[in-house]
Amino acid sequence: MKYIASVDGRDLEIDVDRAGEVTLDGQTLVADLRAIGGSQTYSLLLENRSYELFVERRPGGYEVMIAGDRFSVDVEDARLKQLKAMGGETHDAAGGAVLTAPMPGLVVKLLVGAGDTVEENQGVLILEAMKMENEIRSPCVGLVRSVSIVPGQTVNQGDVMVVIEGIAEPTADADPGA
Amino acid sequence: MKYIASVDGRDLEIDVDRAGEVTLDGQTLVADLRAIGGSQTYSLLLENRSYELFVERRPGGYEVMIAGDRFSVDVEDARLKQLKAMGGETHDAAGGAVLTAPMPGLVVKLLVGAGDTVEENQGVLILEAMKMENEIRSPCVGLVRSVSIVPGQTVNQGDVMVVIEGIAEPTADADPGA
Amino acid sequence: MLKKVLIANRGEIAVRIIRACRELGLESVAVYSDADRSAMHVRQAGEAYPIGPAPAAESYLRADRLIEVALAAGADAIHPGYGFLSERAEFARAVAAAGLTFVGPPPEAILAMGDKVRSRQAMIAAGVPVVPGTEKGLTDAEALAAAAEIGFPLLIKASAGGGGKGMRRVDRAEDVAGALSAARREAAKAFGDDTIYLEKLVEGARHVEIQVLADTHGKVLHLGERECSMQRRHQKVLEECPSPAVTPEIRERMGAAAVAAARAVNYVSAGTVEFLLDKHGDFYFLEMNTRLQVEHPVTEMVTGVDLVKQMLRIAGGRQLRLQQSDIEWNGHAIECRINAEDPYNNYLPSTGRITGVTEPTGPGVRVDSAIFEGAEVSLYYDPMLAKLIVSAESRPEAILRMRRALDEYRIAGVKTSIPLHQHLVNTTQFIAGNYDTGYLESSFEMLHDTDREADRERVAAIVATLLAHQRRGEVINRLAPAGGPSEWKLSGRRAALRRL
Amino acid sequence: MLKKVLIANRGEIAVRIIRACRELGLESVAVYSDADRSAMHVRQAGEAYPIGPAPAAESYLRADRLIEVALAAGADAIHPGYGFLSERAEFARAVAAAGLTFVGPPPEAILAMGDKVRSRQAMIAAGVPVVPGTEKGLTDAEALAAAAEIGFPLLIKASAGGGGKGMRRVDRAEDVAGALSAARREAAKAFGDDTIYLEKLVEGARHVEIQVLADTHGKVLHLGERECSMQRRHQKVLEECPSPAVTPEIRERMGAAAVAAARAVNYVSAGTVEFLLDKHGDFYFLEMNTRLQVEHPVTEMVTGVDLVKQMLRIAGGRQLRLQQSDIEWNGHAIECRINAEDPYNNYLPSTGRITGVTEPTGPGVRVDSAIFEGAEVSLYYDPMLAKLIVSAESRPEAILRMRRALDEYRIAGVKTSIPLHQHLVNTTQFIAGNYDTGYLESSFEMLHDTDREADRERVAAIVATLLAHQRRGEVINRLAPAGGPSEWKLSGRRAALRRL
Repeated sequence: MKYIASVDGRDLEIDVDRAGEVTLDGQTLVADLRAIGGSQTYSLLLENRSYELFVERRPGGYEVMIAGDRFSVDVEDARLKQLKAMGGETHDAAGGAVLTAPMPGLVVKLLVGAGDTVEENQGVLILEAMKMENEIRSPCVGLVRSVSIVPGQTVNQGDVMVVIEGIAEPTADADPGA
Repeated sequence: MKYIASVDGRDLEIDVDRAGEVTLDGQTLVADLRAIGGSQTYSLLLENRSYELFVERRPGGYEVMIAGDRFSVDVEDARLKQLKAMGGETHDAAGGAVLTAPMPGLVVKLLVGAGDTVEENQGVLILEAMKMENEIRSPCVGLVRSVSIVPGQTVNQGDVMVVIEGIAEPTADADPGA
Repeated sequence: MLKKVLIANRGEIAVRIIRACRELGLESVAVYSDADRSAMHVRQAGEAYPIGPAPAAESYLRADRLIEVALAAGADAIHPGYGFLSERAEFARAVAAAGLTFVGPPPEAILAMGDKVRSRQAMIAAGVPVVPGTEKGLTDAEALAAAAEIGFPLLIKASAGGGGKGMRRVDRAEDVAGALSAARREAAKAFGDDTIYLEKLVEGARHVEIQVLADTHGKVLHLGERECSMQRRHQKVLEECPSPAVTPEIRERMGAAAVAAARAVNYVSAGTVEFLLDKHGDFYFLEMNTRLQVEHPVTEMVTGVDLVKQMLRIAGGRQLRLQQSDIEWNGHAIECRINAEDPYNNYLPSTGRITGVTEPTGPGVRVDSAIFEGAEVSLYYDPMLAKLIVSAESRPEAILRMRRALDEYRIAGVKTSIPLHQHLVNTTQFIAGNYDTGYLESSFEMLHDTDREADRERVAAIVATLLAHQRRGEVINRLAPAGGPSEWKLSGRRAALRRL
Repeated sequence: MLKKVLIANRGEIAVRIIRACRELGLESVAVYSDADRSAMHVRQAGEAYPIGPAPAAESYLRADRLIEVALAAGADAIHPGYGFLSERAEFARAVAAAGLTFVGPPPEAILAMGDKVRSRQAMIAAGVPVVPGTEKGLTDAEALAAAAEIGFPLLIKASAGGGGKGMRRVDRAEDVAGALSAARREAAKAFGDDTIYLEKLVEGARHVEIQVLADTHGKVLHLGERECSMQRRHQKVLEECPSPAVTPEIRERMGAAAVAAARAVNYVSAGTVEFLLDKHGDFYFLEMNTRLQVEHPVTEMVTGVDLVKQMLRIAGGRQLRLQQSDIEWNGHAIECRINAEDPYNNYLPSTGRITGVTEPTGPGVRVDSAIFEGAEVSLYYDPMLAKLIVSAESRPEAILRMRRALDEYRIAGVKTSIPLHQHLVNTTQFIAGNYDTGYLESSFEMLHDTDREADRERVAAIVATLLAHQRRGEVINRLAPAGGPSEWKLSGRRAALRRL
């Protein structure tokens, strides 16, 4: 069974075998993965090297923590991905961003308005929570399409605050087995 | 709702109110009990006195640990218990004992045979487990009715090993509100 | 001696104080807001009383209720912890007026040190060196003029402030006006007082503080310094004892200055005198924290003195049995503050339910914490979840121990600053002990590093793929359990492993 | 110096050694039986290899496999921990023959101390005092005659023994024959060797042991004593450092004897010389444990020396930098061994899955453990789950801290000896430091005590009733959340509370 695992944008082709072996970059490795005690902790022995991992599922993939390093991994069936790439779809990630409230809080200040263009990492608004002011930044270059909040408003976790229209780029084709 | 809680043989009548109050010995006490994080830990505030408890359910009641002291509590509906007592039933506890293996192990030695009389606390057999020999004792005065194991035999947790027939005593009537 | 102490606080510091009470045979009384019924401090105390809704202003800051509960519970003392009411002179006064003992300094000492302008004057009078700056509340016009005189960079600070609130750095003359109004707004909101003053920013300076202990019989000791320069947004992130920048000679001078500062305000109890230390070994008084400090454990681990027990003994009228010459500094201690925030995402606060905790332990490791599986992290209170403290024979050994302890620490359910610390303790600046108060914000980044990262990236990809594979309903049959030689004789596969 | 160490053990001691490796920057290699794939030591090590089925004889005792794995993994050393192969001279020899470093003493030292009869002769030659008794393996007839000569009570001991195996107390001449055959049977089963000897039982004696450290350059130090008299079935239950019975003068004499004992066998690494100490301050050599001891942490906490790191450094050929005069004993430490057993039910072993763990922490508390939520406690291995160690400025403070720490410790899923310790540290004998090796078994009971118990009995009844009530489907509506004065103004109910 072949998969494309995309780690922070880099694609790896991984073949999972029924016998607990994985093949990556032409190397076949013995992998023994165990969940520990019902929590999100896992123990991996990969060719006898021991890793303890902490994994959270999210739509489309997993957040994997290994002793202080966090990796965001999207996993797709390799054949499906290839079919999509051949169809010439634009990459989802370039489609813009919907900024939702990462925690309940109070909107202190808006730094942009609808119609403004924003750079990647540019501050969009200030949200106060847990006694701290937090700057919410744009994850991409884009155009502010809508602003659904006003300063002084209380927001709950997940509330949509600002929608940014990204600049669409054609996707880089999946490069299996790179 | 009235209950009889029997703690290590002593009966207490406890009235539980819908509003989180309990009445015991004519005193009405405010009791706030909370389960902590899905484990068997509970927090009780009883008239603002704070207790952390560890509770295990067993048939007929609970094992309650409070900072190093363990109490075995049987709880019965007070009316049912009274009805039973009026019917002149003999007390269950006097009916004898079925000695089951408390853990998996190896039967090293039998100290009694069928037909023997045993005292309370008298050794019945030796079970080896976890590198130690453990003496299994009789919880009551009685007559050994059957022995279902032989030395050298491996037993699993819960296996019946010896059945002791107790000497029946008439039950002491429940003494509500003592 | 005291008999029963009400702890007017929550979280790890309430637990810390309850532990000290238990170890002294004192009864403890917890208080809790509606959000905290199942909190650790409620469960560990002897008694616990509700004091109001979740917002601190309606519970932990309600001085009247706290005193009423203390009286109803038969407590004879109140320990305020840190934060909340700990540095409010009027609270200390109300506690005393109710016939209770305040476990802390006299109200006059809190007042004298609580106002930055007044405390500065007192320090100048006591011969304690201070940072160049203005001396009292200024109008905007006065501030503009003074700023030009002091030069840049400078800091605008709130007189009533603390914890970085109402503080602004100004680098250019044209930014003074804007920063002034922002600082005043923040100060007014936080403290109900928009009085401000200016101070020269001593660049490249370290934030070094001295722990003092004073009893009611006139004895004042210092317990050496803590290095607190690792800061973000003026919030301490990591502390150590001793400071890599402090020599025994500096410690002696700084300790003497701290004792003079405490004596100048007739200080009693544990307190901390904060200094800026420059490259030349000169130091300047910043402020005195008239309470127990978050980072007190590093001093405890190096001196062997239990500061909270000492506070309680002092509050009970006991004489300090220690002499200055008894205080020794053995080995090295480091504390990492573990906050509910995401260092990978601009330190955004993280809230939610803790679904699992594994704390590091073993030799030389201490965790001061109040979290547990099932605990709710809300936005009502401080985001600090726990403190991880290690001690060892030397600073290099303490750093290695901290790395190992951080690697063992797992908190599930919320994002935490553990990864920040894991990166931080591996930076060359930290390892060299060569960092100032600007380092963390201006020079540090959560950089992914080369080889180790490449290995881990592959591991992350493999794990995610295996989990996705499992979710598709494919059963992964692990290798048959060991028993034959093939499972443990893996030398044939070493080549593949080496390349990984 | 070493680079990569295989740990030929499991459980808390494997974790302890892995931690030391990490703190020294050494790579660590774990081994595991089929029962231990998810064990803590496997997850914390850098690499892990399966070595066979669950029974120790087929995994952790397979010297051949351990060495093979060490070679395959590229390790340059093997640390045996305690138990298992740690005191097998032939294993140490095989490790060396494979070109690996054995982290422990030379095989000759293990051999010399491993046989009780031989070690006794060596000690007599070295001028170390020994307990009156026979000197070599005896026939039953010889033993009967010698018993009459030595007098009663006496002990029959296995020459190859350890941990109480094959040991029998005999109080009357007519019991000698039966005890002899039982001891031989047990010794034969445990060690494959039924050689026995007799020893006078020094009644009312304390079991006090001295920690030694010796490097490969001829330096031998002692790190003072541990008090280990709190025993059940010859198994240590609780240890402290220093011993309440040892004066500085006794420590010096005993330390010198321990150093002489170590020198007599050209000892290298960490080791422990056990003595019986009688009421008059006289002591007798019992045996030397040629390995790391379970209770080593109490010495670490009082001296500040990390014994496992020292063992690894010594194995790497380093010189001990410490001098005897550097060794200081600051404060007091106590260790409680937490076993999976039921102290309320004749100490029956308890097995099962750990469903929850909350470890005590905070100032002065250390937990050496390998359990976690989800861990299986099986009957294959030692029932010790963890060790709880506290240190404080003085013995009374350490006792109070241990009480507090035990109260905080929660292990769900299996029964543990925590309640035993909670009772033990409250007995007058322990508090007075007045206990010998017979105390725990002959004079201690898990007594329920009076007032506190009556209160707790009522609380237990109330909790059980509330839970039963909830199970009946009755919803217990708690008091409305705080907000009005009625919830926190509870003085009107104080009378009821006081009587509770």
